[in-house]
Amino acid sequence: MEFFFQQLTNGLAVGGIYALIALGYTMVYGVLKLINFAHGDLFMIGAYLGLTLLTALGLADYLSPFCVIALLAVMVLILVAILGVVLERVAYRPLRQAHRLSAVVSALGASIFFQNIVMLIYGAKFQVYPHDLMPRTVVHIFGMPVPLIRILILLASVVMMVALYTFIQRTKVGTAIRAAAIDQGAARLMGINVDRVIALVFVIGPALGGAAGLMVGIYYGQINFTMGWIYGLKAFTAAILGGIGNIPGAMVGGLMLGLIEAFAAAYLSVAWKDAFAFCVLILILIVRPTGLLGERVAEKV
Amino acid sequence: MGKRFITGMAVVFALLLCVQPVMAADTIKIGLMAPLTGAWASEGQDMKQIVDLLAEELNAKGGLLGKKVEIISEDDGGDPKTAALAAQRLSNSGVVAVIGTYGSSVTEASQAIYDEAKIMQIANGSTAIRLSEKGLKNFLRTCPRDDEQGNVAAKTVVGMGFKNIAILHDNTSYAKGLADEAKGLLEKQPVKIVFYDALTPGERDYNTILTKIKAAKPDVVLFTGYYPEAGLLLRQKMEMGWNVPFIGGDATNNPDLVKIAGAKAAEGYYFLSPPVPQDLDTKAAKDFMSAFKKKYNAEPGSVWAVLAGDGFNAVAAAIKGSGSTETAKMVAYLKTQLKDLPGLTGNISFDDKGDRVGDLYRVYRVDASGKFVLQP
Amino acid sequence: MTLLHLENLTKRFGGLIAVNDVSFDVAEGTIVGLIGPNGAGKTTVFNLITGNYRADSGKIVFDGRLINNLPTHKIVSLGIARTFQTIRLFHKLTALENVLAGCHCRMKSGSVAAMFQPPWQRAEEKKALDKAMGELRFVNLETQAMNLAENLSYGNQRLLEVARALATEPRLIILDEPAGGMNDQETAQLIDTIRQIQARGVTVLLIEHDMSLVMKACEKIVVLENGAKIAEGTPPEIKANRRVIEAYLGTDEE
Amino acid sequence: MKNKRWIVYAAFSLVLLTSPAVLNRYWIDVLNVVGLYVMLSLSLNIILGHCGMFHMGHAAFYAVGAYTTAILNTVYAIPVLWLMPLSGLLAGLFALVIARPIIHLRGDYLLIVTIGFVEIVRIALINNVFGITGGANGIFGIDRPTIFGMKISTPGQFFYLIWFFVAVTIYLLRKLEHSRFGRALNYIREDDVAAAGSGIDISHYKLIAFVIGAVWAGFCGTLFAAKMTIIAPESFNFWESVLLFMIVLLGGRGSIAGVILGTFLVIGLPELFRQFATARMLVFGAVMIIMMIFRPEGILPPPPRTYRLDRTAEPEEAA
Repeated sequence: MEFFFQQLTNGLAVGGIYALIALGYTMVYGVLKLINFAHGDLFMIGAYLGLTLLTALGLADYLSPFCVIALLAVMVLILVAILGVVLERVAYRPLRQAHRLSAVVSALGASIFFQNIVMLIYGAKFQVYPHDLMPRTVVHIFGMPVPLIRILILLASVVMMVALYTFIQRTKVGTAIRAAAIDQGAARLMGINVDRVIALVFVIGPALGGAAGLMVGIYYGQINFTMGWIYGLKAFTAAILGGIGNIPGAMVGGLMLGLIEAFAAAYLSVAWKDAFAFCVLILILIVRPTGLLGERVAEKV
Repeated sequence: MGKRFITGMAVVFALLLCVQPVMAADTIKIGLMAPLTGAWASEGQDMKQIVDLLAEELNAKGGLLGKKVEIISEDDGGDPKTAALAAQRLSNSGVVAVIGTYGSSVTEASQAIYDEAKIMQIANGSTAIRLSEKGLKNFLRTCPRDDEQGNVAAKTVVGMGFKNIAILHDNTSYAKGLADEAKGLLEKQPVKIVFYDALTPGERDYNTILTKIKAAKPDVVLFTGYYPEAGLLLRQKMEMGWNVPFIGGDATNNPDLVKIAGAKAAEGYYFLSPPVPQDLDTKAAKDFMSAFKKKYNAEPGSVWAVLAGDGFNAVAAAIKGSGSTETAKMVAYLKTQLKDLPGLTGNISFDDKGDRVGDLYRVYRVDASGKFVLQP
Repeated sequence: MTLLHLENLTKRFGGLIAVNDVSFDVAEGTIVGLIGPNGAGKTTVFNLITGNYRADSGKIVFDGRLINNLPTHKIVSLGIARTFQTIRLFHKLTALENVLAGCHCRMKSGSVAAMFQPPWQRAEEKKALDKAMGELRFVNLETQAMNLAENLSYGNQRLLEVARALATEPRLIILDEPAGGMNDQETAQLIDTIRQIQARGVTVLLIEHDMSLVMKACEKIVVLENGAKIAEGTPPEIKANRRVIEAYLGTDEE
Repeated sequence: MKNKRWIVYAAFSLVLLTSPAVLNRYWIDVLNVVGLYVMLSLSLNIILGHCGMFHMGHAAFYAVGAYTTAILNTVYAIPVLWLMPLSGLLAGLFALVIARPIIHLRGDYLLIVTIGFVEIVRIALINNVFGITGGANGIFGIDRPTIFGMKISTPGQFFYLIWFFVAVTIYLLRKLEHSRFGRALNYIREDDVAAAGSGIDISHYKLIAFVIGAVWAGFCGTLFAAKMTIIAPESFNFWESVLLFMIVLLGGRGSIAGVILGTFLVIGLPELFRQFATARMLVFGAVMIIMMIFRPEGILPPPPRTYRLDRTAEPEEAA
């Protein structure tokens, strides 16, 4: 039983990160119907920027760990958001009227570009966050040791998800985003500045990705330029699993994917866990073609 | 649209023609095939740095046979298909020998091409047994084979008195080969293999696997994969509060291992590896270390990249020793006449199959400050 | 003789009853109109007949055969063709190819025949081509054959949809607001075309808001309101029906 | 105008066919790889370009073909080229089985499912499924093909073998495009509801498109195995599928000429950019974005089909 709970927390920790990246995917997808394949790389850049700022500013020397992380998070969020907006301007906006898949190729191009530019700047070697950045506190839940940072990561994911959801559902800007997601043309006629909405989405989505990158950097320590591709694919899977375009769906999908992987590894085979996760995904989509929480869109004839 | 098609094609062809390599005859060209991009870019770029440095030094001393040495490096992307193209490209660039490459399947994709072009190939990181069992005359390698390391690993584990052993690999050709070798040998010993499975390289969170291994209650874990994962495993193992000893293969012999794991988590980690220049008392090794530090202001990374350097040394010795750049003469010299060439990883000799001779493997332990200490 | 028979047809979307216990018959060779205020469930009835939606209960019988649960393409090959309220042409393809789509279900050649093109396949292609051109001529669009569908005028796009439907060699053609977006002259021509379709022996069922068209063209009219049938009869009967007038004009009590 | 186009194609073919005489082995081999990818991309083009299904797992079918050839050749010593039909057939069968339950999925959901399949296949290959795939090592020692007793081994010989199959592919797929079948796929791509309303059995055609694409990918697998003599799982990863996906979109969905040109660019450019060394993929990524921005519908979108009409004069094509 302890084994089960241990694996449960393992799965939740991994799933929390997936969920956080999936949120960004889902935001962009919801409004633009674009699979932003460069999203994983923005996540990776977030991790690198965090490390660069940390070492360049030497914050850790005179601030408490939590202040450092908060400060870092703010800076990384802003920088990655700027990058996201630039990405949208350069690579996606010219393709807004084109076929959906044209923008996907552009996104893949951007992904290759980001990976390689990071490799050229930082080198191909693994980069490492300082180990003493976070106090390695372990708390005991029902007698089970759980590193505090894991709880914090999961908490951060949930908080961001809830904040985002509230923002989208309750605020005027959120309403504008939802309107643009349903029908850009109609939204424009209602006086919504769709360009601004899209820019905003490209602020929020990448910023969330960047935050996830920073978390991964701080928690796991080791980062490299190809990590965006792997996490990106997992997060995309998670977003689809939950129903892409749906914010709680991204959260549910992320956590579920993490749990599926953990339990597949724990009770079946570690080597086959990804294959198993994909099998579950396929089965779920066969039964629910638009994901767990995705709306079933009846084709209007 | 016809016009557009032809313009497009014309542009492509024009570009193709512009970049044809220009041949020059006054240098001795040596090829380096390395993963300069892709997942193993870090290793490949180290390989290039080291070989470039050695070539520079050699040229400063007057080169070979009165000519300067020129290194022509090609990216194999760490992928067999790209490697086949890189091999064709090198075969056409007039190189007398090729150093490389890293992954076994990548090397394999290039072997036939060099063989047909009659170019000597000295691989540096490809440890799969079969590479030298095919009877290819012009293939050699500076790295030891999986069976040798498997043997050493099994002996070490048994020698340390462990009874319940967990084996973890990462499903790469190299790690799986080593894990299989070790498993096969250990099964004949009075020990029990309590866990055997593979992790997925490139991930960050291995808690799930560690939890599972822990439940199998081993007294030692043999991890045959690479340093990025080894570092994470050590670090997450410590965070779990689990104190089982880890033994790794030579793919974990990289200073970055300690950087990733942290000195505290890495302390007590054992691994097997050919000696790195840092640990050798020979002049060749010491000179190399100081030159490398001077030029790149860093320590060389993995032992594999250093073995590419030894590949270069072997090529240079072959040309000097046989007084020729003919493949047959160079290969014959390396396989029959060369004895104990002082290299960066100890003395170099080759057997008839082109494999490196000698007990290369040493056992290392990471000490409290994160240094790799050669065990007696 | 009854060609199409609807019996107690019901369709719900969540809590909303879009079609409520609707029954009516369409006799072979006639032109029947289906009218009603917006949201009355007319298009839903069409979608049920053509298999785009599945009925929750009730029967749809075409030529003596129950077609409730058949997929759309089967229904088309049995002889029911349709046009769409919001024009659904293949915009990036030529007008000719749009009509060829209709010929599809009367052809046989598959992928292998396509690659090796035996004589029978070529003969079939030629026949289809002739037929498609014939249907384009029928709706006076033969000069537009090689133009992309998206470049046609709105009225012509509607006609192209009719031609595509006719190319399936239907026994019943279902037109969903065929005059929508047409001017008076085009509408007059459309009535002509609908009569010609009838003259070819094809039964016509249509939804239309243009009352003058419906009254002029149809022999029988079925009126829906809130998903339920409220009247059925000849144009003069419908014109005189109190419930229909209330449905269209609203009652004082509301 | 139509004649002019044929002159261009004939001239291009002539240049291509004579190129081994002037190119060195490296560039011939680049052309060989391009040839293989042309065939692969054209097979994906049926699914993605013509039928409009978002399929990002084509490497899975390619892998089935390559492994079929490799296993049967190395174990039973069956000549490589004889295995081509069987490899195609098995790949097609595999496609039939996996595509049946997922064919109704829309757009991006289909995309992730196909990615899922290619990953499952790769993981299965790496884990040495059924003990026959050789795990991460893959399978080595595949025979070179022989034709009439002549062993095909040099890049030049492979050039003609591969491009012969490319030519056959182009010929057959062109016919396929200009047929009831090809049109049906386009109708489905443009508007599946209207296609069904015109009497087209959508899921049947989608499935057949998948199977034909897979059969062709299986053929390519045989050629690939014969060319490389060693195959390993990493040759069939997700990235390979992405590459094919990009080729079709970059070249122009549903356009044979476009897909060929797209292959030359996507496979050829990284080779050209070798002079940028470690920056070559960076340049490649940037070029990708730029090309898409300037030609969002692909470099050579397909021209409308032309038909010989009896009574009207032969219509001019619109492009």
